[in-house]
Amino acid sequence: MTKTITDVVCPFCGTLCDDLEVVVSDDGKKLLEVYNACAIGAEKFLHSQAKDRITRPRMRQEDGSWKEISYDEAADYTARMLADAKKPLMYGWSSTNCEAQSVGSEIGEAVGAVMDNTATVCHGTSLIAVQDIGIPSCTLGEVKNRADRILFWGCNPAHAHPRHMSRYSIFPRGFFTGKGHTGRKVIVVDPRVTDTARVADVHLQIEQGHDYELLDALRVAFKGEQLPDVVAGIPKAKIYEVAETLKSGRFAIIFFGMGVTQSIGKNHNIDAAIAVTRDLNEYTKAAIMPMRGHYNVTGSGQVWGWQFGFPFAVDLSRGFARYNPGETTSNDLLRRDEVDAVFVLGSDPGAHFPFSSVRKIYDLPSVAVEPHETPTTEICKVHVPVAFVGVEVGGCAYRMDNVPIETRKVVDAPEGMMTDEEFLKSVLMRVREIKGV
Amino acid sequence: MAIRVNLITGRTIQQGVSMEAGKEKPAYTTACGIIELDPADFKKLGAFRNTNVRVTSNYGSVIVKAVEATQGPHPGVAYIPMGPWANMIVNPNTYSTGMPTFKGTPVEVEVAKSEPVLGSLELVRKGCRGELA
Amino acid sequence: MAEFLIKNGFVFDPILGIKGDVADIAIKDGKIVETSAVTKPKIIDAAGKTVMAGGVDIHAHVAGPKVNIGRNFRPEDKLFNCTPGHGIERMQGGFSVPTTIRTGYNYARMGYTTVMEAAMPPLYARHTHEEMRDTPILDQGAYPVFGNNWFVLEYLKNHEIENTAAYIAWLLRATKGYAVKVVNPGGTEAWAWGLNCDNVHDPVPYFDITPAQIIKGLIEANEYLGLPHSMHMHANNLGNPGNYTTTLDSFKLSEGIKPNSKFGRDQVMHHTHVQFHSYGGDSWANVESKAKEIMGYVNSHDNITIDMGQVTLDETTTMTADGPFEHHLTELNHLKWANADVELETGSGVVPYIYSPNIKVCAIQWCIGLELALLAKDPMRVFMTTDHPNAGPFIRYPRIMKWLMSQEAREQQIDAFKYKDKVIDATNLAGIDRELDLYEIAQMTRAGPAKSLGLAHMYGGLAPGLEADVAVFDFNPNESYVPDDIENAFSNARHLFKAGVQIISDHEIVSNGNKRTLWVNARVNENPQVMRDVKEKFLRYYTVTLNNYEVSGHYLPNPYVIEVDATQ
Amino acid sequence: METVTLTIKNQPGLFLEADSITPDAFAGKKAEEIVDLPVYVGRDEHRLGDFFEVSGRAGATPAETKIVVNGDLSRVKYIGMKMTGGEVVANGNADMYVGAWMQGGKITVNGNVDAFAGTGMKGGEILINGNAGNYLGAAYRGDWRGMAGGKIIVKGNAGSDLGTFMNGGEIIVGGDVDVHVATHAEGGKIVIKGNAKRRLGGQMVEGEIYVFGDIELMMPGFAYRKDVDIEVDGTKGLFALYEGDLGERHRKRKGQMIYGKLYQRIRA
Repeated sequence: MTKTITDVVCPFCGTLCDDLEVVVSDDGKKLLEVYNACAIGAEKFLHSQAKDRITRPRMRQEDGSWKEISYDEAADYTARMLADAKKPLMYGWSSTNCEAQSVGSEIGEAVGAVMDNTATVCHGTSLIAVQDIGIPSCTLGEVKNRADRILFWGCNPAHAHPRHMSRYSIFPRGFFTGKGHTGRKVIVVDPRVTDTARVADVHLQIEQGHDYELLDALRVAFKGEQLPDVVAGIPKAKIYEVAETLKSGRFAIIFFGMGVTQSIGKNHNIDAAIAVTRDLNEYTKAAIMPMRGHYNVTGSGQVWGWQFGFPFAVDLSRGFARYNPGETTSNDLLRRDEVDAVFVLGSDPGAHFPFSSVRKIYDLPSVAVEPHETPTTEICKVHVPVAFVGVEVGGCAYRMDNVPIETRKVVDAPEGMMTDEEFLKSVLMRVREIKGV
Repeated sequence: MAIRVNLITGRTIQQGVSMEAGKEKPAYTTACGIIELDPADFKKLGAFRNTNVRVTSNYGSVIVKAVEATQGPHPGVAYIPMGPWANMIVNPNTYSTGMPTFKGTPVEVEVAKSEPVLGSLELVRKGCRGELA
Repeated sequence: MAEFLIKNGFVFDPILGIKGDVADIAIKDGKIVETSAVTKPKIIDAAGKTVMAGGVDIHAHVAGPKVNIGRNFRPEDKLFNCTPGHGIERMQGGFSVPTTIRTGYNYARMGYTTVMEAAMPPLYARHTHEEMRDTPILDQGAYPVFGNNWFVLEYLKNHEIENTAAYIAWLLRATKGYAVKVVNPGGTEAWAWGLNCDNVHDPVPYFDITPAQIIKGLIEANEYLGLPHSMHMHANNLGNPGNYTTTLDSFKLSEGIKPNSKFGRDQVMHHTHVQFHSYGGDSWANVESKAKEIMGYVNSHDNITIDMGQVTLDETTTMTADGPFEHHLTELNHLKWANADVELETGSGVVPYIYSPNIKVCAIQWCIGLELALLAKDPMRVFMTTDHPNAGPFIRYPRIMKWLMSQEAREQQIDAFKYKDKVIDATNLAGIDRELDLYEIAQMTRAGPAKSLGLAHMYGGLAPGLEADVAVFDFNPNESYVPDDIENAFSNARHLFKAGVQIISDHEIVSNGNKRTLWVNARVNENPQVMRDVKEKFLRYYTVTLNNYEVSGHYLPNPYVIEVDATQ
Repeated sequence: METVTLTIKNQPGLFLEADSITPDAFAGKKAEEIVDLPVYVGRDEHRLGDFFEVSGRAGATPAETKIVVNGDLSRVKYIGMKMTGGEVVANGNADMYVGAWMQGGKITVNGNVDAFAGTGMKGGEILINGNAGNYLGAAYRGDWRGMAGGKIIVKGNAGSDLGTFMNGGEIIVGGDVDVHVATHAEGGKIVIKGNAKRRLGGQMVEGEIYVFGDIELMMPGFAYRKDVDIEVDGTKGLFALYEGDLGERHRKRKGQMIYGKLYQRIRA
């Protein structure tokens, strides 16, 4: 016999689809099938069942081999490492639930850590831009129900957020959008002819790294001012045309991704895109939204927001919170040798940081809390495998539009495995014992 | 024969699926240990599809398999899916924003037929130990 | 639980009718008791000090999505004011939008123990509860917003009160909400198309309903259910010159409706931050106070309560579900603007704002707020708020007390205005010599809001049986003082008790208390139509499934459920 | 004016946060008191004297106090932060936040400075005889009130984000600058004697930029108006005047739209 669990929330990307169906064995120990998920989401659920999964903490030995240790030993090592460091970096926090993030905050306060999440290499620059200019935005349902102009700028949902287009942006039929995609004009700005660009009405194949210029040109076009003949590889006639298309919509939405946050200009690219959105509100209704990557990177920013006041790169080392990307951000800290220990949870900097930063982690005392075997676990001194959030334990997560959804547990974790939250609580307890508070 | 192209990185669905299936597995290398080149650039490089190449920037060097771009044409632009291979060579300059310049790194691509594409764990491990060529 | 006897303080309590007489207050098992009921109490010496019930804030934006936007998008609001934890206190930060932790502690320091979050977007209820959970000490509840909700618009178009009521009951349960909040009825839905509803008869695009129908219908539905609080109103046309007529039109919609509530309130409409709704003139050049007209109406209609929305002359962060207003504001001051429209339900905007004493309009706004309170005939119906953080941060309440209690303090401020003469001409304040006493302050900050909330059986007074929420301030009303003494004393309670737990001892925070989250569980007759409508809307228009919508209990670790039986 | 001389004797394991190295913190103190001022490495508090030899004495007020700091200061942050008067001379490279939120007095750095020098500066003067890092004379994150007054002179090059949200004051760069200059500026004056890259005056409302060398790429929102003969920081010459950012909002004064101005020197 099997059971089907409905309304399951997918813990892969910021789309946070909550309509998955998962079939599990009657005893709730085996996950058998996944429905409604994209290929990546399905893989995430199924991988939890891998036979070769690491289920116990392990410590790297002098000779390079791993030695299995207990969770208690792992918690003790972690607590000592954090308590001994003058300025530890506690990084990640995106592939986990808000409950674990909250415990992490308490540890960070106790040890004076710098808390940084994966936004630092993802939408951190968007957050900087929002601090400079704000962000007119909306929930994804507003897009589904109202939007008739959809602009994807430097993002490729066909690959990175596979169900985004069908659930929210291009294809769904909503209250005021009964014609679905035929009632919408889709514009893609990307230096490649991406699979998303292929379903668009208009593709502006921008010269890579010239987003700021093209966004500025759109603003000039809105105001009817003169443009140079070509901006960012796009002829001015096309720019005027796209400006008109956007202005003539009833509800325009701009989705943007790493193409702008990681290209030269970074926060300024987003700043200009938000300025375009602000401008459009003079003529019609417009909103803009970052395509957040990890399923709960948004939640990490929210939790730190209400606890410390900053969404990422929070430096607690002096006993109070400080924030300045460029100084308190992981890659700057590592590059400049500003931290003396690294704790990673819910992320894989070993795979996703520039190698010059990865190497710095390797040279420092380090712990990785991570269900998978990854380049990060490969270079850390201690690897603590944990249950998969959203599969083997529930908890709160925030979608890319900041909507909080409670993820579900669908199957038991392998016998004896801890969750992120449980492990962090034991670390917190040890930290308090060591510090005598 | 080496060519110069502008390197960008990012997600692909294969990168996502293989990452969730396990970065220690060969499928991850197949998905991310590649560089997508435009046919025009292949021509300039004078190489067949699926040839191993060395990609070098001011910041490092890595061996990946050159494949034909699936989301082109984009002559002059090359694509390595996000992951440790791309990160050996991207521009780490954050311009004091925290964000490395993952997209828009000028790189040189040259044929390196006999050199192997390392798996992700080995690549990072060897890199950290200074064991890479 | 520990017993306490707070001895020999000057007690100000509208519930007991004590106006500064020396009296003892006894605490046992979390409640106020007769002094004879305690056996071995810990004695708190309050001789020469003021003793009041814990403060009750009926309207503040302290938790939830737009508050957190305000925090996260204003690092400059925290520059150089983040402080380390010490003792049991955790790290804190932020001026106009403090972290949840600072929020709890700063309210406690002012002797406040109950704070209502004024606008909860239902889809974001989980977020609001997560923040309230992380706000120490305070009892809290949150008001879900209804005035632009598609269900409500569709039901009230046909005046379907029973269906509206059934939906309200369902949503209060799903979101663990406390009351029916209405913000710019219809206007925020219009804003989803970049439009607005400027007055109560301006129809909502597509939905073919007017704000007047929404307002009246929601009052009626609220009374159909007999909820503890009345409908809680932020009218159309906020912040615009000449808007007082819209405010009066909105007030009038409550006429003829009788309160139906077992919770002791007398009003059917609470109108919030009335300062922002009391403007005459037709442009910013000739804007003037209409507080007299507004208070003329309020004073003569006892089925209305209001709160001030007092401008404090600070740099602050405005935030409201009134999306079109925030867009209007950013067009005026060109500062950063966040907007967050919420599918089928509501919207919101956030913009920083500087209320400068050198700007005429800001000074006029400051006068109007004070006029409202000083023209109040019944302080049990006019409450002190700053609409935190919209007109200023809540930490200024003691400063507002100073202004209300001292004409000298008001004159000092008026003298400091750059356009003093123009401000005096446009307002009534300079001609008002009333000085409120602490008894009236206790009415405006304790007994009044508690009664309006339907919580007079728990909060707002020092009568035996009430929650033991008691504050002791270093203020001797019988000795001479300068106005600033008021501000200093009431900013920094000497002692505070929350539900019988000592929170502050000699100005030190010694406990995080046992905070509770209040919500209202209204039971109604089964209503298959509404349940069918709910299912359909989730299936077709929402982007979360119905089964993932309801806030589950663990988000409220210490809930306090108020049961209402509206089955009939 | 009295002089206090600091000479670094121990390099910090990580970075030293020395916001106490200001005439304001030193004023009225003798060397033996100054050594006790707090500095921080990570979460640990130390004494200034743990890292520096201190000699001399401070004046009675900040304005009467001069501080000379010797040695490699490339791991020392916050030198001269929030100072209101007096003088600081750093003989060596300094790290981040030199003269941040400075209100008065003068800082001279005989070396390079890292990012965020002159953040939110209100007054006074910063002279950097080497190169400056990113965000020189810029606003703190989220603040629309960037540099409001005072003067920053850099003899060498400056990094990216020069003068972001600048509202007043003057920045003169002797060498080249990286991307993004005077973004969101609403006032102030920036002179670049070397070459510029891209994104000068993006989203600029008001203010002036002068470039003596090349501009790699002009913003599309800047339009050529006319050639003008002007004198800039002692150099007379013919400059091409561009106005922008045309995509941005602008104020009107006396019926006239006020734009940001970008002058590029025309080579003879």
